[in-house]
Amino acid sequence: MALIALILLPFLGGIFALIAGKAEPTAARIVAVVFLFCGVLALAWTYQHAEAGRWMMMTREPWAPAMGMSIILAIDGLSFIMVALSLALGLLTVVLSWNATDRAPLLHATLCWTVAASNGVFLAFDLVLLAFFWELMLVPSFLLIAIWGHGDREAAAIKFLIYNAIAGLGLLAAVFWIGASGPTVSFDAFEVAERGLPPTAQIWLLLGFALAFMVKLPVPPFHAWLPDAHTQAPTVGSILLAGLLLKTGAYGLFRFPTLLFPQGMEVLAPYGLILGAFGTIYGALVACGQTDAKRLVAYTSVAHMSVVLMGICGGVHFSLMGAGIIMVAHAFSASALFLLIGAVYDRVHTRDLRELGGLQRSAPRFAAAFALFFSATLAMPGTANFLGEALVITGMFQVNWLYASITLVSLVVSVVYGTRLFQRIVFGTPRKAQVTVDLSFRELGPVVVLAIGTLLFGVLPQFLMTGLDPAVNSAVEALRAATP
Amino acid sequence: MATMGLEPLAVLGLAAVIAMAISPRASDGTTRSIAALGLIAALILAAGSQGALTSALLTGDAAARFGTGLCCLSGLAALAILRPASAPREAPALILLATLGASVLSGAAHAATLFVGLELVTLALIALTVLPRSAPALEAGYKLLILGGIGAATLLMGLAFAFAATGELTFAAWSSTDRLVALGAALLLAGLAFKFSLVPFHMWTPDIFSGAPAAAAIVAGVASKVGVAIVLLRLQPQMPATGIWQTGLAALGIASVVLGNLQALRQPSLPRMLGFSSIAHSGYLALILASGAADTAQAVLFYIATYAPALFAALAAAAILDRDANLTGLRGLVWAQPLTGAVLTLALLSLAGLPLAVGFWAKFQLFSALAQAGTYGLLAVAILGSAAGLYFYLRFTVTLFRRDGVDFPRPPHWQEAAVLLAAAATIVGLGVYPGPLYALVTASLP
Amino acid sequence: MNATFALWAGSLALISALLVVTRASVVHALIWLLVTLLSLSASFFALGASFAGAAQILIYAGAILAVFVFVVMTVDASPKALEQERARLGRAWVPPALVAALVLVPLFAWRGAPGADTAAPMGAAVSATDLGMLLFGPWAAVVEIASGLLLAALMGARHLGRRGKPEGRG
Amino acid sequence: MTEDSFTALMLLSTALFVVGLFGVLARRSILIQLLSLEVALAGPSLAFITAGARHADAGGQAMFVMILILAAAEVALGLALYLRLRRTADGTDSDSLSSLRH
Amino acid sequence: MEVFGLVLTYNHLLLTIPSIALAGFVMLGLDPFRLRDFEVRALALIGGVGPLIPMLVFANACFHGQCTGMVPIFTLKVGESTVALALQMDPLAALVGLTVCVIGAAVILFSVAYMQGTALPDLRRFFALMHLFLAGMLTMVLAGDSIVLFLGWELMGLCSYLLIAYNTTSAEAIRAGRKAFIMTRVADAFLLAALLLLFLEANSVRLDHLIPAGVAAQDGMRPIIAALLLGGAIGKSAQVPMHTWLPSAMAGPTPVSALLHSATMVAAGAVLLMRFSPIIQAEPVVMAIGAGLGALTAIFGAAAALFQQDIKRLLAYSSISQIGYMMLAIGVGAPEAAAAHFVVHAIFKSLLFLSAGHITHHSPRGTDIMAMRGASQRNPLAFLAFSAGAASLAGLPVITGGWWSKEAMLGAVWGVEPALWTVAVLAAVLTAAYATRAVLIAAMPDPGSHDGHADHDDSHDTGYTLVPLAFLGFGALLAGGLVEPIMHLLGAHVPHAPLFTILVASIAPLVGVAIAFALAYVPALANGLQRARDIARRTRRRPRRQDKPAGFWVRIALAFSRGLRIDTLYQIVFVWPFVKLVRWLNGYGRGVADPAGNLPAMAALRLQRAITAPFAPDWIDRTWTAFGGRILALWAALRRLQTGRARDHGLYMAAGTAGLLLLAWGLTWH
Repeated sequence: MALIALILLPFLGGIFALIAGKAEPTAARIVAVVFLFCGVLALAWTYQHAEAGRWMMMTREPWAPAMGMSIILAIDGLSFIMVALSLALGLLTVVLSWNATDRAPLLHATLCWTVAASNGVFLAFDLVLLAFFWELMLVPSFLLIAIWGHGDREAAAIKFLIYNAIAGLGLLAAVFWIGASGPTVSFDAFEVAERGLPPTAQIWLLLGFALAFMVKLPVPPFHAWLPDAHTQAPTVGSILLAGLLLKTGAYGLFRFPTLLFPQGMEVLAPYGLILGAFGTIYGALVACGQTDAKRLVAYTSVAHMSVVLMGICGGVHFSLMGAGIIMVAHAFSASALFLLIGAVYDRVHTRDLRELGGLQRSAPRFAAAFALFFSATLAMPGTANFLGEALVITGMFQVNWLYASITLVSLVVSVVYGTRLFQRIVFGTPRKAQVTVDLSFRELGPVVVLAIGTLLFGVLPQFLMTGLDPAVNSAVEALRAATP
Repeated sequence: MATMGLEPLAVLGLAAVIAMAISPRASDGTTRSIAALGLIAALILAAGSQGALTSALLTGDAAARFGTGLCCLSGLAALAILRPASAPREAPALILLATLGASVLSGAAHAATLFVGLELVTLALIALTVLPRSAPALEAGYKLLILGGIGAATLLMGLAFAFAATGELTFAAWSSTDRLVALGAALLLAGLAFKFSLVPFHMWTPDIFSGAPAAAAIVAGVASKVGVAIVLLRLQPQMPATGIWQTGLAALGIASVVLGNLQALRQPSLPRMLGFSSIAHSGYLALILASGAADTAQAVLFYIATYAPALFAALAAAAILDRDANLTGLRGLVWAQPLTGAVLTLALLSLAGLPLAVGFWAKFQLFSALAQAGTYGLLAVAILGSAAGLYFYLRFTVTLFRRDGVDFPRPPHWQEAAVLLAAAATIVGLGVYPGPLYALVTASLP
Repeated sequence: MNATFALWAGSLALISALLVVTRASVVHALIWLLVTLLSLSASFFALGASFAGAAQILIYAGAILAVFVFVVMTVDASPKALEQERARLGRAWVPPALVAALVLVPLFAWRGAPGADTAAPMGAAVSATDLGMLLFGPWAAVVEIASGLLLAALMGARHLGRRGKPEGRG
Repeated sequence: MTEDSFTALMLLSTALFVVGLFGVLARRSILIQLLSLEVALAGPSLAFITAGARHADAGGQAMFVMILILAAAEVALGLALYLRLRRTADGTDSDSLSSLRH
Repeated sequence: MEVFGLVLTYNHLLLTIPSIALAGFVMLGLDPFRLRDFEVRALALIGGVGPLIPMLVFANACFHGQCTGMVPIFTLKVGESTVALALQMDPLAALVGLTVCVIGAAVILFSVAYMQGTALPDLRRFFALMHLFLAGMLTMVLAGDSIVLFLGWELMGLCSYLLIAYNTTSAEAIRAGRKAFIMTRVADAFLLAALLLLFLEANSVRLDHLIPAGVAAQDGMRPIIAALLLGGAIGKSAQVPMHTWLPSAMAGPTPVSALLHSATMVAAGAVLLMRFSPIIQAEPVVMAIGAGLGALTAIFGAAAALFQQDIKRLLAYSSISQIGYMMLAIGVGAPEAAAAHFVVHAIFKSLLFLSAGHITHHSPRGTDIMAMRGASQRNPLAFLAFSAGAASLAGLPVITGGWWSKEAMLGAVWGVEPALWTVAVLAAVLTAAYATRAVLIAAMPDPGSHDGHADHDDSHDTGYTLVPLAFLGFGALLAGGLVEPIMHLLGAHVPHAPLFTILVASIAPLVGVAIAFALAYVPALANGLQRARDIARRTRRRPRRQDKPAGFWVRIALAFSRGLRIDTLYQIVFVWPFVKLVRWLNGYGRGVADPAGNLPAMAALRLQRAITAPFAPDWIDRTWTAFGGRILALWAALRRLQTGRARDHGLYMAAGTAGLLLLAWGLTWH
């Protein structure tokens, strides 16, 4: 039941926040925080009562038995980490939008719903439930962009939705096929994994799954929605997009291909590697030429998530572990960069790198925070990002030297875009507007939390590694068993 | 008891007669209450009775009861969104007649009941359409009359061919390989496709949605579709083995999905968009029927049952606004009238097939049926159609959230609010927990 | 039961039907429709369907067309209007004719049931009693429901005929 | 009735139906369209009667009665509609009734 | 004591060495601590000098044969591998660490005075970053495993970037910092690859496992690893061909150049190779490449330094050249001699930077070499210190530290490859020439100031500056005595070279001195230099040369003063194509921005065009909008079907019926 609570609590939190916000607009944020915190407690309870074995906890409830669907939720280290991440980012965004005035109750409710839906993705093991949450997740994100966004937000929101919803159809189609393929209609992922699917079918099904996941990830050439969505989204929206939504794609790729289609993965992984290698370099190169700070960070996300794809497709222990760590690390660093750029935007109403500058002199705290997360983006040792990248590269050396070299090249290019972002904002003198107000304490709190996360997991990643280990191991074993 | 299955129909007919009889003198509320009572009584009877085959003409099986129940619900919904100020006295009686016709259709097992039920729906619909006596309403009614006449003649021609070939009027006689029967089947399909608003027999649908009262649109969009769908399901196993039925349905379905979605693409008027999209939804149903999947019946019934509340919610919201519900007129609705706006959003998302709304399960059934049957071409058409659908539904959704809104003077009346809430609750409730509905559908196969 | 006569009468009906749809004047069309219906009624008699034939004369030709006549009397029948109607007729008949032909082709392609003895007589007259037994026996419910058709038409017509301004939205 | 005459009568009824159909499609006067509709309905009438006679089944005539009812209802509604429409539009040109389009 | 499962011992005090500097960084770098100017300076001193104390303790023990060895910190598990993080204290670490600590302390002591008058936030930033650098460098030196090693290595790079760009309003400084960062990052990528490959070989990150595993590596792995290590060292140590970033890096403040870009960080590449010398030495080809590049760098750097017009750039090329010597020594298998030279070089080069900075501080000419003029009168102490450093750099025989360490290296080179030895001796000649040239210029009277001592700026001529200068000055002269003990400590002996080579190597500096005098006082040569200088200055802003062709000597001087334009070459070969590519990818000019992102749209467009081409053949467009536009045009065409006329609608119905009938007919065709 705790697992259901993990999904239900944020969801109810959103509803009650909306209701409370009707009476008293400021009550909404408190309700949201309380419910999200209850979610954290539920997660802690899960940890306390974890069972030995592959899965820490598993819940099966009937849902629509006639249609072969049931509520199957399971949590292991990977899911645990992702759920913890989503709750943390949810709390963080609510705090960050504490003083929001524009339809604040709805905003807080939407944040809660985003968390609820992504928790659903992270926990669901009934494939229909997975597809359900997968599509559901789009709705609050869509609202976040469409309501609170900047500039051409409607177009960006629709682009976001169309890309992801069309890709989601691939997932949906594959899920139905799987459901219908068995002796009885069943969408139980474990049962399907047990039963095994015919190898040729696995390839097609994996393509369907991977389409959804890779668009969400996103990997070039499916990434065009991301820069627009990030640019037009409000700060909290960008944080959730980068920290959570992208991670659902990575999580999906991490979890399901090896669970359901090991043979298909065996066949398609090389292509995934090629795509990831291309995306890494491509995202980095395009990032080098951006003038909008958020777009730049968005393209760096493309590059980093492509590394995740490479790590997953590498299929060896190191690379998978590295991919898992990058997922977490990138959530921290990208969220923080979006937060900082958003704070700059709030002050001077521009994100144009050609117009910004001089933070070093006028706002040293800003500058320090930028410096930290800029180095995290470059995968400086000591940050979790480095650990992830290094593990992926190690894995790539085991797989194919070419990919290792490409990742190394991307490390070099990351300095080019990283310094571009950093020095255009922090150094020099501003062309247009000077940021005069330094980070407030309400902004500083989340920044510090993210900074601690980045550094802590960079230095003491054992918790992450222990958590990821079972998932990584089963992926590696599944692939090993699938190798002819 | 042999007459068991007839009771709901009798109640509906009786209520219609009473409503008509008292309409000139009694107050509007009374008429409406009687009609509502009749519908509720019929609903209860349909749900409660365990009747078996009553005659060769009408069956009272589970599917018929399911159809009757759904028709009664749609009748209630249509009653609920009749605007008190402007609805003529005859409207409740006409709604009852249309419901009766659709109920007859859902129990039809014979040429006579098929024909009479169909025409009853059509004529009641025409009468409902012209009630406002405004120029668009009259135009829509006139077109429906002319086209409906052609449709009726075509259908009759088809029935006559089959009768001529086999000498039987029951559906059971259709499984002949005679060419005459095949031609008859083609004509029959054309007649039914008209009522089911499949391309190219669909032209009247958007007119009804935009020119006629919302109640007429509900009848056209839900009640008549339920009846025809059940008829199609009943006919499906009886049809000639020559394949005209499946091929024809597939062709009509593909055309409907493509054309319906394309025509809705930039349609600025909400009701008209709903009209075109309802053509597309009929197309999806036709695709399921054409696929010959094992659980075609479940999928079709489930699809209609899930489509109904969303369509109702959208139409109700549009009707309540009392203005031209087009893209410019709906700007910022969510902020001006949160309830109406939210329900409309929910309805549109449900129609688009996004989760948490019941429409998701409809999509789910659609795709899984097509995938199970292995008809990947049809599946591709359905997927492409849904993708296009996303565009126009979301276009309206985004408009609702725009901040440069227009003024909406009149907040919804409490009864209207209750109706909207009920619709929203149905959409979300079934969206989260579709199990019971599915169980009901599974228990209601013809 | 004289099929040959029925055929002749039916052919007459067809010819007059063609005239119905091609006359410019509504009055002429109406008259030719009357001829069509009466020929058909003759055909029905010849086919042994005496009740149908009688009903055709009484109800169709007698009652329904009478209503038409009342309405037609209000129509503008000036030469100018006729000229206009003729002009409209002259131009736009080709696509409908083509489509109608397309409908007709497959129907005409049909020949009788394969293998049937084309010369053997078959069928019999159906008496009004049989019809009554059927209509008020098993078909009773259908007849009742069919009355709903008239009811609906009645209500619609009544409402349309009532004086008053347009109502509702529009 | 022989098979040949049965066939001929069925073809005749089909032709009647198609002629009616042609009338509806080709004519613009509302009244004549309504008349054509009657012609179109005469086709199935003849077909049912013929088929009923062929199979010696009262169902054919019963269906004819149903068609009769439909024809009556349609005429009643159609003429009422025509009279109402004539107040606002040109009754001789159904094409002018095309405000609901696109 | 046990903390977090880690058994703490006395040896864990090793952690304090980098931690003190790190603590200084944290205190100074964190904004919430409100500090006054005095407190900042005090903290700077504590953080800068602090590491020296534990370092002395540990190094002393090590010099007496009681090295601490590996000190495990904590262990991670990655699947089947374990990642054991550790620090270690072995002779090399003790030696290098102590040097770094001493130089660091001296430089920070110096900068406390030197940076006077800077705004408080900038001062904090400066010292914070210096501390962070010190922490990084010490971490790298003391690292007992590859992860910690790389952590320190990268931290140095980051600090280098931030410190070069310390003056954030100077576009030149920012550009130089970025250049340095990107180029050293390339080297870092090589190093990372090498370390990860070693990790895969050894299944451990501990250096004491890695190095033997690297030596024992099979399947052609070892040459690759060795080459990658060499690549990493070359980039970080600014060796040819990756040297161009170092001269530009002189845009940073002088103490930064003294600490990072001469004495410690730049030499870290050499330290790295000393650390991994067993692997390098197992690969003769890599050794030969290293030696060849080292010799080339040594002579190229010296030649370029001779013609520099900027004292800091002169010293930068000098650093390049000197580290080239170290590489050469490592390449011929004498890493111990390189280590000795590392120590001596660190002392005299930081001394040179500090004293030059002291002399040119507040000079209106900036760091132009002519700003040195008049130093002997203005600032005799600093001039003396500079001269001592220059003498040591020039390697004046016997009396300077530089001669001893250079002699040790040359001896080793002679034993392996006399040709390289010749090159090295030629480089020594040039070295002496440029060192002497700088001193000669400093000894000249300053034409700008007429009253000699009067305006000598002693505002910061306090103990903070004098102590380091004096200490380093004596060190530079006396460090020769350290060479033998150092080599002994590292387990080697000073190679015995033939007497004549010693003689030649001793005469070489004197020849260099003579050349310097010739350059200064032979009119033809001096005028040529002056002309080259004028041309360089004129064309600095406008690179396109407009002058008449000059004489051979002038052209040589000009070419070397520009570093043979290798920078421009790189600009053309690497930077411009990269920029072009990025611009193309972002749709500058008339391209499509983000071409790959538009692929799905284009694919959809192609598909849709293929379908709708017959309907609307005349539309060409490339983006989503246009794709949408095409669909919408289809919509507009289709909606025209909905004419609203009952007849037309009926026609469609009839057509549909006809279609169905034809279908039925066809399907029943016999």
